[in-house]
Amino acid sequence: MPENSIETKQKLTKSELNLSVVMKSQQQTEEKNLNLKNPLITASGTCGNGKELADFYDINQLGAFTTKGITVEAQPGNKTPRIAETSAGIINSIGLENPGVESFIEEILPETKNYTLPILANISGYSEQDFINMAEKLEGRAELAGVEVNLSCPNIKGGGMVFGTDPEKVFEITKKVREIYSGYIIVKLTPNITDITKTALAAEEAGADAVAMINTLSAMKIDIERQQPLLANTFGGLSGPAVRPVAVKMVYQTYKKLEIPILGLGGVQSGSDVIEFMLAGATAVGIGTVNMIDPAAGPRIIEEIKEYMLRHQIKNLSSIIGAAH
Amino acid sequence: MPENSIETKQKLTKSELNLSVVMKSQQQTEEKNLNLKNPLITASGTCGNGKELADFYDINQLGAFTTKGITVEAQPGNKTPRIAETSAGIINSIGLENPGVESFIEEILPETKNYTLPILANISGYSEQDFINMAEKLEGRAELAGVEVNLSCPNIKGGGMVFGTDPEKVFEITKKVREIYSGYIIVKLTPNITDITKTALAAEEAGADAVAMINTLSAMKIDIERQQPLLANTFGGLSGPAVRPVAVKMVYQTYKKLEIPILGLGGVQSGSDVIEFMLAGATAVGIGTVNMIDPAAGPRIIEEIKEYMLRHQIKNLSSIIGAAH
Amino acid sequence: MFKIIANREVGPGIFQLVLNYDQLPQNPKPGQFFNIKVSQPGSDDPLLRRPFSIFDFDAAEKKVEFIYRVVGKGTKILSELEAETELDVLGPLGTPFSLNENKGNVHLIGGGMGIAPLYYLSKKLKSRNQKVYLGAANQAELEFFAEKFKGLGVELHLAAMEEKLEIKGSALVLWLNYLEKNIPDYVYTCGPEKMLAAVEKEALKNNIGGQLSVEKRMGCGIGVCLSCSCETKAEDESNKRACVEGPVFGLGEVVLSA
Amino acid sequence: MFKIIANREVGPGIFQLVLNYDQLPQNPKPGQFFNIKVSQPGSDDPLLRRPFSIFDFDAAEKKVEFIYRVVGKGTKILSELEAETELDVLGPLGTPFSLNENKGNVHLIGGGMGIAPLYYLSKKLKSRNQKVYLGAANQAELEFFAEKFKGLGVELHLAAMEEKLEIKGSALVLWLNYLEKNIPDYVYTCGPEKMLAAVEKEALKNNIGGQLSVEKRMGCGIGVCLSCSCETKAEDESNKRACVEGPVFGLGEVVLSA
Ligand SMILES: Cc1cc2nc3c(=O)[nH]c(=O)nc-3n(C[C@H](O)[C@H](O)[C@H](O)COP(=O)(O)OP(=O)(O)OC[C@H]3O[C@@H](n4cnc5c(N)ncnc54)[C@H](O)[C@@H]3O)c2cc1C
Ligand SMILES: Cc1cc2nc3c(=O)[nH]c(=O)nc-3n(C[C@H](O)[C@H](O)[C@H](O)COP(=O)(O)OP(=O)(O)OC[C@H]3O[C@@H](n4cnc5c(N)ncnc54)[C@H](O)[C@@H]3O)c2cc1C
Ligand SMILES: Cc1cc2nc3c(=O)[nH]c(=O)nc-3n(C[C@H](O)[C@H](O)[C@H](O)COP(=O)(O)O)c2cc1C
Ligand SMILES: Cc1cc2nc3c(=O)[nH]c(=O)nc-3n(C[C@H](O)[C@H](O)[C@H](O)COP(=O)(O)O)c2cc1C
Ligand code: FES
Ligand code: FES
Repeated sequence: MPENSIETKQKLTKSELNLSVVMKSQQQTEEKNLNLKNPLITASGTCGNGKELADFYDINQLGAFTTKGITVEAQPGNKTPRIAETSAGIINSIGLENPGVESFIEEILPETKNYTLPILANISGYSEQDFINMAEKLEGRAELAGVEVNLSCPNIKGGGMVFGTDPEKVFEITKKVREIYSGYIIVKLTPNITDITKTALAAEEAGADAVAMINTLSAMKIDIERQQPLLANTFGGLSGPAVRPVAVKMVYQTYKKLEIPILGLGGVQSGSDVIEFMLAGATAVGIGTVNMIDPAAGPRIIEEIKEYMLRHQIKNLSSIIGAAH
Repeated sequence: MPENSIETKQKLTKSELNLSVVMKSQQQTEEKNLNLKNPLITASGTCGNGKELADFYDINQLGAFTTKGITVEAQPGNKTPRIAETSAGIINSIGLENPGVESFIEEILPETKNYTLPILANISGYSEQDFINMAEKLEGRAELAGVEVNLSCPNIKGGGMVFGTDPEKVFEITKKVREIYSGYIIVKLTPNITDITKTALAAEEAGADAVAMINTLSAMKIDIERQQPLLANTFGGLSGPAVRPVAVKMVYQTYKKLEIPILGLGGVQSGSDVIEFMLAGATAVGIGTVNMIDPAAGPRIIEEIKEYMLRHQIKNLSSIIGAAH
Repeated sequence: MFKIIANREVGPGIFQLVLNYDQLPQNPKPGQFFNIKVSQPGSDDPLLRRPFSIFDFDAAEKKVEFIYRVVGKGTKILSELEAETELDVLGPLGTPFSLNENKGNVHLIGGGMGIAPLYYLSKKLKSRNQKVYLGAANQAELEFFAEKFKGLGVELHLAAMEEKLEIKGSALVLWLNYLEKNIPDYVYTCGPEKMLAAVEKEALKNNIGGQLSVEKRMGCGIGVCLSCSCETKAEDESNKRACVEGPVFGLGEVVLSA
Repeated sequence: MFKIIANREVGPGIFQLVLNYDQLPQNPKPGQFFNIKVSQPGSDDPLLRRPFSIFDFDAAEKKVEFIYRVVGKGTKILSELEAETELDVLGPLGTPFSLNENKGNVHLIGGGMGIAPLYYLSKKLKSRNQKVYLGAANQAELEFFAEKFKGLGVELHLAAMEEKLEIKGSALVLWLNYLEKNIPDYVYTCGPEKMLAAVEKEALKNNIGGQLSVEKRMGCGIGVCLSCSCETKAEDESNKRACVEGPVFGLGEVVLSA
């Protein structure tokens, strides 16, 4: 009986578990890989720049940290209300409030010097040139392990279409950034698209080391008492558990088509959700909205992952990547 | 003070409220319009063929009834499990289980003869010809007020791409059905697309009387204990409150671009949600998943709409269509 | 309106839920189920109701009982609800066991939580010439059920997978052990689908009639969504819904995954 | 761990929530808030916490109190939770009122639920030379607050919009009526943003210092999401977060929508 044979086998203990994952680089050279002690990466915009979480736990316990999105110039962000709650989700329209890339380099980066985990800078632009400018400014910054290129912004000069909805634009921007920036490049894709595998492939072809999916789903809420959109900005992006089934599907669907690793995210609340994304094919998993609700989510989720590994007697977490295929 | 002036004004009572809406036809002739005593239309596939709800209330209280999707040939549907629960949502992959259009005409349509509300037949096809066949069979059927053309199926002969993701296909199929079918035609659009206004406009140009949005979002769930997709069919469609913010946004975004009316749906649970869709621009509102949880949702929602109308002293519900713009 | 009067652990992770009701559309019959909403009124998560078979019913006291195992989100939440909490409950739903009063020697075979509907069935069967075969992971999971069935005065046989009771093994193996010397007129069974398939196969081989109750993932529980479709064995028959034509089916009626 | 010890209606749709706690990272100060999760453990809806200002606090009894109005989904659910329920609560959060001990004559102006934080503030202010101006829709909404403030022995003035108390009108109008003959050294105010803007304008005109507490829709309450950004009036200053640098700001510090 299988039950018996499992019982008599030597059982793994917590200390033997290996949660580390490697996000390989396209160059396939070891020193360019992103080595994470566990798959958890903070999602941009949901963890400030890290110090706010220090009251709750040491963020060095995580796999990597992604900063709040930065732009070339300082941005005041959108008018408030910037957030609306929906069923099992939130819609945000923060509007990339940030001090601009120069202040980021001068003020925020130095604050990360005590972090021992890899830091990723999330960069957003309204034109191709914006991305080029930021890549130039960030190139060679030793504090950073890499950049996450957020393609969910409208292309202001190109008629307002979101860069990430056009595989050609994804290719062009990725290629430009790749030519300039030598660190790890993650291209973050938008789910507001007919076929996300096309933009994922475009990013891969253009030299991205990894893709991140998903950014938020375009959404809105109406204040029915005032009979107008609740968010000052009318539209916003939906995140949280509501979107997880869409995100998992996109990761699953992309996994077999891509050589480069996937950072999966969207709605992760627990260790089980991280496992779900990894089974779908994610090498690393982002935690976003959950930090807003449970600031100590990081270490809790790590514990939950360990419990799953013990229950299934999985020694190396990386062994389950893509295992649901 | 405004408070006083409201108090002294004659207050509306429940019996004075007018919930009726008119879904105009493209021909703009009155006899071709779809007149609904209230905006509630059952969403295809979530209310069987009506008789199951009879234990709970008289469905003639609703605006209109949409039948379970039918196809040319009988379909056994997908293997089970066909349903997975997610946060505030469900993923279904029923797979269009139905007895085929001929049995539909012979067995199901006669059962609707006691209904006094308009009946819409939801038709799905795997090729253009399928839609043509069904339009021919259903043309002239007096039991039907119209058809709802479900474009969320894969185009089997055209490489498996979903019809509704391609504006040209939407145009072609709508046009073909329009040429054959003289009743009211609603074209039901998929949200799994970069820009739903393009398919909505294509449907309008091709002669649709109205568009319905949204069908389900492509999604999946993984059973992490068995490490495989939970649904036998791997992928399914997400519905329920989780998707409402996406649906409302699509209705809002389409409203100003379109002349024809919109049937808005996705995640409606309450009267407030119906109001939200109408403020966004929907003339009628579909109720789907909610019927599976609360079989008596129809009359409850109608009551909730009336309470809102009383609170806001709205005499004609149709006056709020698009009012959040 | 339904109100919790008791919700207590009666085995490891196994709870007894006792509800009081105002009124019911009809008195529930063995094999039927109720569909219970476990979320807070106003909350959209968990969204779906949870189906549970009737374990016991008392019309005089307006009481209906369930036995459930905590397996996921919904049952976890349910297990934390306190007495006095009001619940939104639909039922009774589904097609019950038919009691086949004319059958003399009846076997009931239940595995795991599949035991739950058999208790009310056993109580309602006229014939006391019943032999009941129950199996679960261990003694602790069976204890509560065993006590209850003992109270009915039926012949009771118990098996557990993890420790030796009558045997160490499943309800199925237990029943098969007895079957040779003891062929029943009729069987009723509920439990894991594999077990149902094996019981069905054995019964049909021995020309024993009977019924089984299946557990299918349900959307609505009222027949509108076709989530619970069961393929039928007869070629000319279309699918049957576990929530309306089932959950009780005749042996050989629907396709089971063995 | 926090546990409900009382959750009772003290006015029309207005509830008093009393929680017991094991331990707090620090004793809360007036003007700070707690962020309360109202969903069942394991449920994802409602997803966000709900922020409530501290109405009262008792370190000896390990008790913290809130007064809240039922306005939507979250407060509705909260209002239905029973004593003994355990709650997931974060706090105290945010920047408190500074007590400015050297100010002699102090006015507190509160509108609607904005009255809640002023009670604990009033209690903590050293100076008893306080004049308190409270306004709400009607007497019933004010009653509970009035009793509590009376217990503090401060000078109390009440106004309601729907019926005449001292006046028929808002807390603002009430305060303005008194202001001419009675210029304070310092004001504290909380309530609708329009009221805050008017108090601020009047105070600045009269060279009165003071502080106000704003209500902004919050995502996290801990400073990570920038949902609650407030534009500042100083040109060279960047936005301030209502949940970290606020909810209490100095008069003239942030832009209010009048
Ligand atoms: C007709 C019928 C009668 C049942 N009677 C009993 C009973 O008396 N006692 C008992 O302990 N269990 C019974 N079950 C199983 C019980 O419904 C599930 O264990 C329960 O729904 C699990 O909910 P969850 O939220 O804890 O699990 P989750 O896995 O979180 O649930 C997710 C979804 O899957 C569904 N689901 C999960 N497991 C099952 C399952 N085994 N069968 C059907 N749906 C499932 C849930 O209903 C929900 O929709 C019955 C099932 C059916 C169909
Ligand atoms: C710092 C602070 C202190 C507060 N103190 C109190 C208090 O002591 N007593 C009291 O009755 N209310 C107080 N409020 C307002 C209270 O938080 C809201 O009334 C409550 O969150 C509404 O929740 P809901 O789910 O019932 O409403 P919904 O409208 O269903 O909530 C939807 C979302 O909007 C947010 N929201 C809705 N209304 C408000 C609002 N007025 N302010 C901020 N967020 C809102 C909710 O938190 C939630 O995220 C305070 C708000 C803040 C920011
Ligand atoms: C408040 C908020 C701010 C965000 N800001 C950014 C941002 O600056 N750059 C970016 O690429 N994504 C941003 N996102 C998207 C998240 O990083 C993430 O992709 C998304 O929220 C889905 O994950 P989640 O469901 O775990 O939150 C933001 C999300 C939220 C909720
Ligand atoms: C169980 C189920 C079956 C469905 N079957 C159909 C169908 O046959 N044809 C169709 O056009 N849409 C079908 N839909 C989609 C719904 O009609 C509706 O567009 C969608 O569920 C969103 O609305 P809701 O969130 O109110 O359910 C189905 C949805 C569900 C949940
Ligand atoms: S569960 Fe919906 S038809 Fe059976
Ligand atoms: S609410 Fe998130 S920063 Fe203030």
